[in-house]
Amino acid sequence: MAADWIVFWVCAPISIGSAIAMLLQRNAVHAALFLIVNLFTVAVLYLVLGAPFLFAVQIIVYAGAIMVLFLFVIMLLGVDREERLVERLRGQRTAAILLGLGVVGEVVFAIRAGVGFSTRAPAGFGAANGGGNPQALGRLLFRAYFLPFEVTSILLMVAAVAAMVLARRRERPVASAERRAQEPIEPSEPSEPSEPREEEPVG
Amino acid sequence: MLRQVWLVPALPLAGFVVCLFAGTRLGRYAGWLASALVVASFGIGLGVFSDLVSLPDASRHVVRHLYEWIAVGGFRVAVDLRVDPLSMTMALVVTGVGAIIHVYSIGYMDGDPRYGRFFAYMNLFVFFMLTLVLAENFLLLYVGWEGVGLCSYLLIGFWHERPAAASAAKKAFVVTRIGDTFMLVGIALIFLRLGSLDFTAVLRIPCGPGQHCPPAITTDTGVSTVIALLLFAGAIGKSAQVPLHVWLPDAMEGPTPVSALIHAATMVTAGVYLVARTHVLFEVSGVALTVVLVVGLVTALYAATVALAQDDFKRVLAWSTISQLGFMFTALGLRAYWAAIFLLVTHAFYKALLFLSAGSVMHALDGETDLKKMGGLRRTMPITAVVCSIGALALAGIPPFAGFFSKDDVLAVANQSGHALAWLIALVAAFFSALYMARLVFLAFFGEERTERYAHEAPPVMTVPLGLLAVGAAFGGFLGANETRGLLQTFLAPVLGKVREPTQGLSGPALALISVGVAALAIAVGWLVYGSGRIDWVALRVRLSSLHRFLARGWYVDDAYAAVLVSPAKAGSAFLAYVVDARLVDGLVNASGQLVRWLASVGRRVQTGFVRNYALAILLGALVLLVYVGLRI
Amino acid sequence: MRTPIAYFLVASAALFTIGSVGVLVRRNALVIFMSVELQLNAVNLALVAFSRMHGSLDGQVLAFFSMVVAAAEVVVGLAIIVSVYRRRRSADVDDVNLLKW
Amino acid sequence: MDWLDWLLLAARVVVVFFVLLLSVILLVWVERKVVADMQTRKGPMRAGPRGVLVSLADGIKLFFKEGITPALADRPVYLIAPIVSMLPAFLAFAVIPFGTGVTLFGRRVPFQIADLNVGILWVLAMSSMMVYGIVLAGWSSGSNYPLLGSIRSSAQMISYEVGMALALVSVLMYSGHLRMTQIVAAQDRVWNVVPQLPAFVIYLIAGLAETNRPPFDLPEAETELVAGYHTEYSGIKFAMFYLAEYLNTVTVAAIATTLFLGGWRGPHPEHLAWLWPILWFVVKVLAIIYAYIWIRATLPRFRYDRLMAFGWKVLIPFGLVWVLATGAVIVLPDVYGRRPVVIGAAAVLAVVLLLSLLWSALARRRETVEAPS
Repeated sequence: MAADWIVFWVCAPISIGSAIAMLLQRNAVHAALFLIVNLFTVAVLYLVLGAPFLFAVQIIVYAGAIMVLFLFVIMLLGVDREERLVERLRGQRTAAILLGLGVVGEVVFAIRAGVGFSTRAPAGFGAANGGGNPQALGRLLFRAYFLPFEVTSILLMVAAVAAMVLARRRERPVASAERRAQEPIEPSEPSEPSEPREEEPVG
Repeated sequence: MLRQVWLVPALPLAGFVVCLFAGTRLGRYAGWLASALVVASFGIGLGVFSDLVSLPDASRHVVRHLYEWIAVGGFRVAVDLRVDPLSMTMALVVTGVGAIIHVYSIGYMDGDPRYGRFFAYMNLFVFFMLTLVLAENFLLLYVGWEGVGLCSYLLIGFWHERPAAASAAKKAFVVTRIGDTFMLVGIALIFLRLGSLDFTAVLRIPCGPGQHCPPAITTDTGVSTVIALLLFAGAIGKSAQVPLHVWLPDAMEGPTPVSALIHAATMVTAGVYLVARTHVLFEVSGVALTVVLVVGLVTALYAATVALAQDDFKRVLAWSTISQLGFMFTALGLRAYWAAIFLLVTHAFYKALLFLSAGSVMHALDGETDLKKMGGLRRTMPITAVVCSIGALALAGIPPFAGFFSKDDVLAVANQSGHALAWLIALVAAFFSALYMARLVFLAFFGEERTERYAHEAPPVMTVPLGLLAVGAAFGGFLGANETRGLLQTFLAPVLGKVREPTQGLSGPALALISVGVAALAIAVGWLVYGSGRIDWVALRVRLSSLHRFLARGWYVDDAYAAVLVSPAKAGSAFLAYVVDARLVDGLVNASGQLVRWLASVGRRVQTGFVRNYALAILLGALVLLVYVGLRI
Repeated sequence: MRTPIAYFLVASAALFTIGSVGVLVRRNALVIFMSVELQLNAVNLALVAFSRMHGSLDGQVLAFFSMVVAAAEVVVGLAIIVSVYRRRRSADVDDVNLLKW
Repeated sequence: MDWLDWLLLAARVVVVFFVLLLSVILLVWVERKVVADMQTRKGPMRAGPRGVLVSLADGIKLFFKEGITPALADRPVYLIAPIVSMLPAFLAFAVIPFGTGVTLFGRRVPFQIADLNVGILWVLAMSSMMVYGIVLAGWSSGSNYPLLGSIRSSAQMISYEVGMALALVSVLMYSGHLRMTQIVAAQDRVWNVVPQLPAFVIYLIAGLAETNRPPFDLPEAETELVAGYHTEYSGIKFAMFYLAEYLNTVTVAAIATTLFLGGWRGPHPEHLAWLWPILWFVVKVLAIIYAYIWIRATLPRFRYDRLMAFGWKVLIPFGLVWVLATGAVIVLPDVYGRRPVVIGAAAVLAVVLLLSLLWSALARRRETVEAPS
């Protein structure tokens, strides 16, 4: 009974269970919480698989940043707490489940054909991780994968700018504001600043 | 200085760039800058020339490699400049006359809203012309060839607000393009048959028995005839010979300095240069030389007759240019290449002088060009009158002016090489030449004043160039005064071959006497009709109106072209545009559009707008793909 | 390590399937988005497992990139959801079906 | 690893857990006393000698108070939130070495629960987890004030986490290790606080914000938000939040000690060689906590927009420039040799960058003050 065996059999069921629970939750916040649990268990699986760096990154990036952002948006939007799970598209749910089963079957078949269910990882992994996993990963990242790395950084920058542009509320043009200030009588009804304007484009 | 030969074309190019981008900012200085650059180019050309002269006769051709331009498989074209007597003669004419005309333009174009652009184009033209004459291979020559065509187009249409100028520019461009296309085919043929485009490889000079001649040419005169005729077609177009001469008279719509530089002194002589440069090919062919001779003679006579009936100052000069070019081609056809180049040089002087005089007159008369409305200008414009008369005398062939020596050479060669008929035709053409020049001068500068406008002499910036050119027109002939051992003849001998001693025909002095007599007779007739006032030339014109109209309209060649070529082409185009394109092509396009619309109206029902439907489709596709891949394995 | 690699891959497949079913079945845009994240995670797990199996770190690098890209994607996606919500007062993807026919 | 190892590990966990709890109890008393002293008051005096048992009394009181659950609350989340907020503080402590260790039963026992090779990242991960407790508490209470408080708080914590991460990044670049023991080992001659002083300052400021301590205690600004995210909490659940806050303070101080102040390092006699490092560690942690209390007693609370502006426009750019400068100092000698000119030039450049950045940031802030929107 090795430690990784125990950890796998503890984490994998929790992970799948929390994923299913996420799927069935009507409340978006609860769904997010289950997803966080799932992310944590997956992180632990990374640890088992010899990827402590990814373990940390998974927690920092996914659990720490992305999911907080999700919670944030859910709360900010004040989306109705409960979502009715009644399906309106005919046959969608049946088709989805059938297709899902198909995917599982396919992949399991592929794993059996391609990898085999008793294949153990070879012992040579320690050499690849030489000098510590973060260090080895860093060497790989900044040498062989340097260009993708830099490109990714640009992608992140673009995403940040894009998010700011998308989520920003349009300010009213200064000119019209000035005109309004000069006109003593306000002809149109004063619009609520928080109300979404009709001319705002949808992203 | 030989290594710096690249500066000769580079300086005008720099001027073009500067004037194009900073022309408006430079203001009047644009003209001075452009002129200074051309003058500098001329100076460097002189340096190169002196270096070339210091070399021994046999090694007087230097190829300066600039860079590898095209290298595709076995096809190699380099930007090489060729320095030899012929190219240097041409380069010095281009930069020398060009510089004078540039300076003249400073005064002539003063006040034009597109002043900077004008000089940009002029500099560009000089650059392309130098590229043409200095090129070491056919392709680079072709680049210059098309480049000067482009500049000609731009400058003829410089005042493109005037419909006449715009259409003249278009006409010049299209008509010369006909010849250029033949020429390009010829160049391609040269490469196909001879495997190279370099002059040194293609034109081994001299190519006699026992020497290394291009194999295809020595064995196959048919090919060389075809090549020579194709190249000559290009020359016909560029040098406005019959039957592609129709663009040059219309090209007078451009500013007068342009006419002087491009349509008298340099660009139109490119055809002469081309034939002289490739005369080896023509000689191997033989037939091609005859064609050149015939075309030259026909053009010389035909254009001289037409020039007699023109009322427009510049058009007289334009037809005269065509005629003079005909004389040059006659010389080429008679294998007297040096004579052609000699005539080219002197013609550059006196024709540029005549055009600039015309410009001076127009400058004084607010753009008036109609000879009927001039007269007696010698009193108000003495300098112009004197220099114009010098140019006219030079053209007419009165000694000691330049034209006498050069034209006399052509006539002498015709006589002494046994082409008596050619000699007679040329003599008649020379008679008409002297006659129309006499008519021009007497109508414009003598007699009574027929204009109310206040005429005045041009500023020094214009008269000084006129004076310079007048000196050239007056004394340029001494360059080749000695028929067999003149300066020019000996200088050009390494390229164009030695002047052959006459073996038959009349003796030199006798021929000179005959041609001077003919010219004097023509001038006397001209004085009698137009200068003496004893004959009412207006009445004469009315009496001979049908003949006059026939001549004035250039023997109706243009009208014939319009009827035979242009109208059917227009009708055909209209048919294609309004019937074939509108009905058939558009119909096909519209039909396919309709089909797509119909298909789309059926297929778009798939687009439900529900994201989750799309996601379902994606997953389904992925699944199918997986199954496919799984089955493949 | 005693656990066969295939177990991790099966777990990954299961997670991926749950994620895809979530995308297909749920209507709340945010939950759909979370399901997409679940799918990405499943793929990452598979990548890390493969990395272990082949004894090289390339799989981990790929998983790393996938995480970074997922972060970028979430930022933009959430911004889009927010602006759609502002306009339509709803986060239901079935309400945003203007892009049809 | 046999059963003895497991046992020793469990023992360490238990000891650390209880020591931390105890330290919180002590810390509450210390803080009240120190603040009182700074304000020339006496502070709590009744429970125990000089009121030393006051926090114990508080704890007992809270323990026996009725736990109220609001009717609109999302019950499971409402219950989980306090626990979630406590966990990361404990977990982050797991990687901190608080002594050299002893030899027991013939094997080496380090004074550290787990020496992860991604130690710093673990710290970062746990500090990013701290947000959850607050967010969930605010949302699950089903009340407006807690929700506002939690949203404010999470925005603040996420923002300052970036600055904190930058400070940590420069430290790990400088020492070249992610493992805590190695970072401590690398400080055997000079503590990181000397070459990494700006990073230390950044870390301390960001730590203040991360732990919601004054002057960054916006989430629970009573005057604006009643009591922030834990308005609806009472009894034992409130105690947990309270505990978590002080635990966070201790953890932040311990991390600062480990990363910047040489951890357990300090001159000590050979006698009882295992004990002195622990004492040194405690002294350093207490010093930092004392500084925090001092700041609390001195500075007024920030306005919210100023807080965010400071985080994004001053702290993060500053941290970025510092990371850049650190990288330059590390790499330049490799590239150009140890030429002092190069390094000096890089240093001057960095200083100029820093100054220009600060100047522009301050200038912008002055503008906003002059023209209120």
